[in-house]
Amino acid sequence: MSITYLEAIREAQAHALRDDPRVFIYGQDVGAFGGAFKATKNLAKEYPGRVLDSPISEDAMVGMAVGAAIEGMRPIIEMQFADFSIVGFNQIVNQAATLFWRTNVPCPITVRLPFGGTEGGGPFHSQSIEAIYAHYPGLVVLTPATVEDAYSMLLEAVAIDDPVIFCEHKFLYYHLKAEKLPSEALPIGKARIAREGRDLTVVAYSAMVHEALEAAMELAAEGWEIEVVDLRSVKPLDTDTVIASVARTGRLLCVGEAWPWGGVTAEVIARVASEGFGLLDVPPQRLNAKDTPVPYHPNLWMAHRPTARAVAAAARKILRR
Amino acid sequence: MSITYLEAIREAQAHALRDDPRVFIYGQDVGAFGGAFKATKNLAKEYPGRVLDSPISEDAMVGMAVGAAIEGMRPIIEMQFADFSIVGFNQIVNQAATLFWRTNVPCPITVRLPFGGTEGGGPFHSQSIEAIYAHYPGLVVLTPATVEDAYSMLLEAVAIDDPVIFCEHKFLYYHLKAEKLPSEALPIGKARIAREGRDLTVVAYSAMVHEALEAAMELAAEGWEIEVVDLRSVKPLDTDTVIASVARTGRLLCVGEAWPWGGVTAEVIARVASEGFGLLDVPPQRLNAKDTPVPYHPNLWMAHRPTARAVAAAARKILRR
Amino acid sequence: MLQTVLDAKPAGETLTARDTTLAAYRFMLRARVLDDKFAALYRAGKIHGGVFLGRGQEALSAAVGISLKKTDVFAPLIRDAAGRLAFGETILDAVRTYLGSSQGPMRGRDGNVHRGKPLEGYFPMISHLGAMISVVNGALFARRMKGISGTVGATCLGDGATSTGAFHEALNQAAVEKLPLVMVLADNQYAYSTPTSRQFVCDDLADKAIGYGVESSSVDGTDLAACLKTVGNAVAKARAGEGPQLVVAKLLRLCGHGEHDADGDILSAKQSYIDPKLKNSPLGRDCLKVAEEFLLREKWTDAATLATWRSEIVIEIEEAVAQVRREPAPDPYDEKWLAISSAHLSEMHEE
Amino acid sequence: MLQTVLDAKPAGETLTARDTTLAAYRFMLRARVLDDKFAALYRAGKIHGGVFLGRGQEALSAAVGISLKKTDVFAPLIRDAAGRLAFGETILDAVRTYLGSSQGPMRGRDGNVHRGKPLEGYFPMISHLGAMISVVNGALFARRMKGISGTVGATCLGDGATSTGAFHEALNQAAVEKLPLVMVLADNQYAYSTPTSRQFVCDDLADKAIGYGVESSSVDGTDLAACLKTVGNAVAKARAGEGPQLVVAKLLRLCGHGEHDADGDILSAKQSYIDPKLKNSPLGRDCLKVAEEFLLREKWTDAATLATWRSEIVIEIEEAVAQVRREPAPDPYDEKWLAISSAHLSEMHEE
Ligand SMILES: Cc1ncc(C[n+]2csc(CCOP(=O)(O)OP(=O)(O)O)c2C)c(N)n1
Ligand SMILES: Cc1ncc(C[n+]2csc(CCOP(=O)(O)OP(=O)(O)O)c2C)c(N)n1
Ligand SMILES: [Mg+2]
Ligand SMILES: [Mg+2]
Repeated sequence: MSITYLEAIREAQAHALRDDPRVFIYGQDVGAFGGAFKATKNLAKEYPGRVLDSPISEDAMVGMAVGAAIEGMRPIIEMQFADFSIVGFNQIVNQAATLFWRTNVPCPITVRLPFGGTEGGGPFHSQSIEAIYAHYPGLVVLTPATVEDAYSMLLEAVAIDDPVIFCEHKFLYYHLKAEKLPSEALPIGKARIAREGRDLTVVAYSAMVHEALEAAMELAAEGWEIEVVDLRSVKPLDTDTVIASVARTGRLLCVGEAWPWGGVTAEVIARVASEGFGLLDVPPQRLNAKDTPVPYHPNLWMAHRPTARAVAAAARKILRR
Repeated sequence: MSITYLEAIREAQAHALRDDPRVFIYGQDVGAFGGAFKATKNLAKEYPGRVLDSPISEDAMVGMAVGAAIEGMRPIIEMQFADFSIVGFNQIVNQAATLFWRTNVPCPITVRLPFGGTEGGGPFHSQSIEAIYAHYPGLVVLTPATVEDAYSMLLEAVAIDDPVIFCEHKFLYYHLKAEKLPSEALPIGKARIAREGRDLTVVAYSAMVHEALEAAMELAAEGWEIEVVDLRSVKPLDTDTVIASVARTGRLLCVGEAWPWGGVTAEVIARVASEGFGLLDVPPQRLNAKDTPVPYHPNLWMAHRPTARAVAAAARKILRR
Repeated sequence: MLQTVLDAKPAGETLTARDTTLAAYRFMLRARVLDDKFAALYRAGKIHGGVFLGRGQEALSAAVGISLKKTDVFAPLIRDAAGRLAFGETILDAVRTYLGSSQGPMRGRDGNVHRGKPLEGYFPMISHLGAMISVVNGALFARRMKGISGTVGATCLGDGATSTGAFHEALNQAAVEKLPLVMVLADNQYAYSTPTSRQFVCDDLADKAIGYGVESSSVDGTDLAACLKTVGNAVAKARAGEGPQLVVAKLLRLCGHGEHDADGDILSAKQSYIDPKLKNSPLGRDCLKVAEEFLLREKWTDAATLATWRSEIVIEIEEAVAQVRREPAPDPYDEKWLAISSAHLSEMHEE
Repeated sequence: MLQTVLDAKPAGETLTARDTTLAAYRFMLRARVLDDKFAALYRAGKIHGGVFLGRGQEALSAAVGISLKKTDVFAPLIRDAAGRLAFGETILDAVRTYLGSSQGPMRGRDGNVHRGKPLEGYFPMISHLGAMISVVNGALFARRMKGISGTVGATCLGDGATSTGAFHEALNQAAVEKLPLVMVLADNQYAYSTPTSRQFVCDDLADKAIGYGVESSSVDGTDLAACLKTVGNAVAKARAGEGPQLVVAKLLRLCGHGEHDADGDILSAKQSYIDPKLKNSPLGRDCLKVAEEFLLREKWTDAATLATWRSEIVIEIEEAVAQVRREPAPDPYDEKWLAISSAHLSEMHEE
């Protein structure tokens, strides 16, 4: 048996629906159809009345989740694409994210964002917008990079009492596979050393973890030992694990698929520079997507996003200093 | 004669309306009433048909500006408070910001955001959200700190061919005064040395420039010479001027009124760490608002945002290293 | 909630129109006196930030609050002091929130009209207009899922807020889900300074109901008895499972948009942006006076009693203000600066 | 635009219903053949990303495009190949965009249905449903400010998109400004897989017009002649200054939501989520066949001519595809990676 990243997401939701009567799923086409990506396949049939098609109303979708959460439910909202969550942005950042702080009443909602670039996705079906959610107080922002994390972190997302932005990478949906679902997992908030090494720390998250790992293999052939840190969660961000890694390697490259200004890479480097300055032997560097919309044509897209080759090239520059 | 920051904004708009028939203003209550803050006072009378009340429809307000811009106009959109621009966010970041890159047709709109904290403003009338706009490609994000800049940068915002997010700080509206309007100005994209010093560089923008300057005075009494850099524009961000200052001082504190995660301070520190690492004698630090919504009660608000005292305290820690 | 007022009444006795109207009137009066107090405190510089009154809208607002049960859901807006009190809010909590007391439901974190107690079905508005409606939908939806029936959710909105996308999405959502939502629109002719002609074109906001496939009713918002009847009917229909109900009341705002807005106060401004014709039209009647006249005409009460009620309320409010003034202000050092409830997941940025 | 097709016609001669219908039919046919080609290219793996067809909606779409003038504004959506061609788009530009050619209007930066030429009044959609309407409003508003009269702006939308806040705000905005907007709603019974029962509750989407105070008309979207008449009237009214016009057409999507959506294709799927009753109802008629039968019945053309037209179009499209295949793909090294036009203000992040 083998299970994909996408199937893991479906399984986690099935699991949550089975174990917790407070859970329901609401989103466009998530019902009988099973969702644009089939992440809710058969769930409407298996859990009648608990997996519901919504109108094309992202603002009202999130607002309704907040109201249901106040009433003790644990709604999961599926956005058809992360990019469309922007029309529900207000309810997420101003309604859901402020509820606990203002009223002491927690807001346990999970908003699933199928995000990130794929071939031919173009400017509005490719965005990586974790940073704008992480900027606001009151949200937990998760970016699983593996099948196991997709499963366990989604389960945990539903279980915790706060609004979670669950960024699931469309590029990983089908081609990332695991043998089986995990029975235990690192808790949310802990980063993972995806590969050990002593020459350079590459911090990445979501799909970029795989580009980093591929680059690490390439560089291994050249004799370099690259440590890859998979952040898993970008808010909270596990600064300790990153700094501990930098303490070992003295060198830092941070890789993100999002736009450069104020992205995860800026936050990571700012923290390491402030809190682990003395550990750095050379200037920390970052590698991001280019500062333009995500292009449609694969030629452009491959140049727009960091690839293993680009990661390796950036790493070499740091290693040679 | 003396002129306030708010009056400078009104004057800049009057000037733009007078000199450029393509300019018009659209926003809630901007017409006969002159706007919630009176930033368009008398303009509807002076420029009939060109200063229009909009419905409470932020999405459509921005969309209409984009359409008018395609037709060669230079719309200025007033958001009643920056916080409400979030319901127009999609049209700003996905429509206006992508137009030029997708079609080669520029999108000269100016979106005015009365932003930042004031006493009793509370969670939804106080936000500093420059970072989420700066994160998206395709926008210019301005944060004038002085009466002169409020005037000249708004004029320049209207003149340039791209969408500009003009963040005007409500806290500066009334109490910041200048003798007269400037006849020349630094161009957008250039930071300004607001005070010279050789012991520490404090980078700030908008209202925080004044907290930084006050802290610098306080520290001057203790014998420290603080250099204060006023960014003026957070996108583009004038890394050169910041790094040149750090080259002189060897120490960096970056102050922002926004939330910490991925804010301007993260971006500045990440850049200096990457590009000016060797110039830093001690770890660069940042000081931001706390990572919660902006509180209503002044006691809480004063602790939530960086004040001159907090800047001075943070500076002392760096200076003593 | 009517029940709260009439607790003294022997169980089993049915409520007469007289009881209800008197109870509603008293909430109106409490709200008016409370609002006046907030205005006075504002002028005295004792309130941080804005003050928003419901003057002229108390009849409608009280009718909403009184038509609901304790177990219902209510998301009021900026002009709903009367409805809030009628739904069960205490004067003390209102004052605490305006004065930022640490003892209030918002603990100084939020203020003025941004107050509520979510777990009691009393939802605290965020400022973004229209944003509360879908939250009420969610609560109603959840109750249905949990098998709780007979709940109604009411929410109030102004004419201007009908132009928001949030209003549209949420009213449509309620219709699609056939939720027991009562959406009460106070068409007070202006959104801040903007007249309705710049806000919508349909003849009457009630026309909007058609496109959503929901029922609507219109009412003279200055007439308490009419408001009680119309809102009461809408609530009853929603409770009976007949789906969302839109209630549109016509009236006039008899104060500035906020207390900072002197020009918007048709009663006291020399030159107001409010069309004086409206003031002199039936819309411009003061619902509180109209209600008093009605009560006296019906002989349901007398002038002396009205005066007593008012002075009792004044005292109650003065006492509340005095008490709140003695309560501790929030202390930033004691404050838990955590935006999420999962403390182990929150980030502390030490400065 | 009718004019482009009929350029051959001696000036001064008026257009007959026959001319218009034939011209519209030919755009429908071009769109159908073009869409079929895109579907074939998709199946052959030659197209990156999604392919969205207008099968079953060509009559309505062509009617929109043909009713507009070159100087009008048009913001089509995903099912408007016919309308785009009728408004003046070349087959070449459509193919270039789908294949990502650097010579196309979107230069490989955007693709498939996200294409247009803003300066020619042909607005390229962003994906967020409803977002183009206010942009059209803005163009119309600007023209009015500039003193240009007689312009119309048309935009197309599906039933599902009426649930967006953007739709609401923009239609209301057009009404308040009394703009010459023609909003054409293709009620094709589904939004992706979601039936209209989960999207709205009013009997007919045309009911929505009432709440906005705009005029509306309904039409059988499978009937070309009816679409030409209804859309043509709406455009004429808007042009005459009668304010926004809502046109609602009922029809059925005769393809998957996109070409990846096999289950959504009622024509070929074994088991489709589309209700088979709809297929067998009048809504399920193929507008192209209906139009052909009409043209033959009226004797405005004959079967041989129809066949010739089709084969001419097939050749034209094959040639266009062949040509585009020879055009250079975008080259990332040549690309100007600047999101703003003020190059001096852009940030280059060197990596
Ligand atoms: C989305 C949004 N935009 C703008 C505002 C600022 N604002 C607050 S109240 C108001 C006017 C509201 O008018 P209306 O809905 O008619 O209510 P009324 O004040 O008349 O009771 C405006 C524009 C807001 N709160 N939310
Ligand atoms: C705001 C937004 N949410 C979700 C989507 C994803 N999406 C694209 S098309 C579509 C269905 C549209 O249905 P309808 O409006 O009826 O048009 P049709 O496809 O039937 O022509 C959806 C949900 C989107 N494009 N924009
Ligand atoms: Mg109003
Ligand atoms: Mg549809």
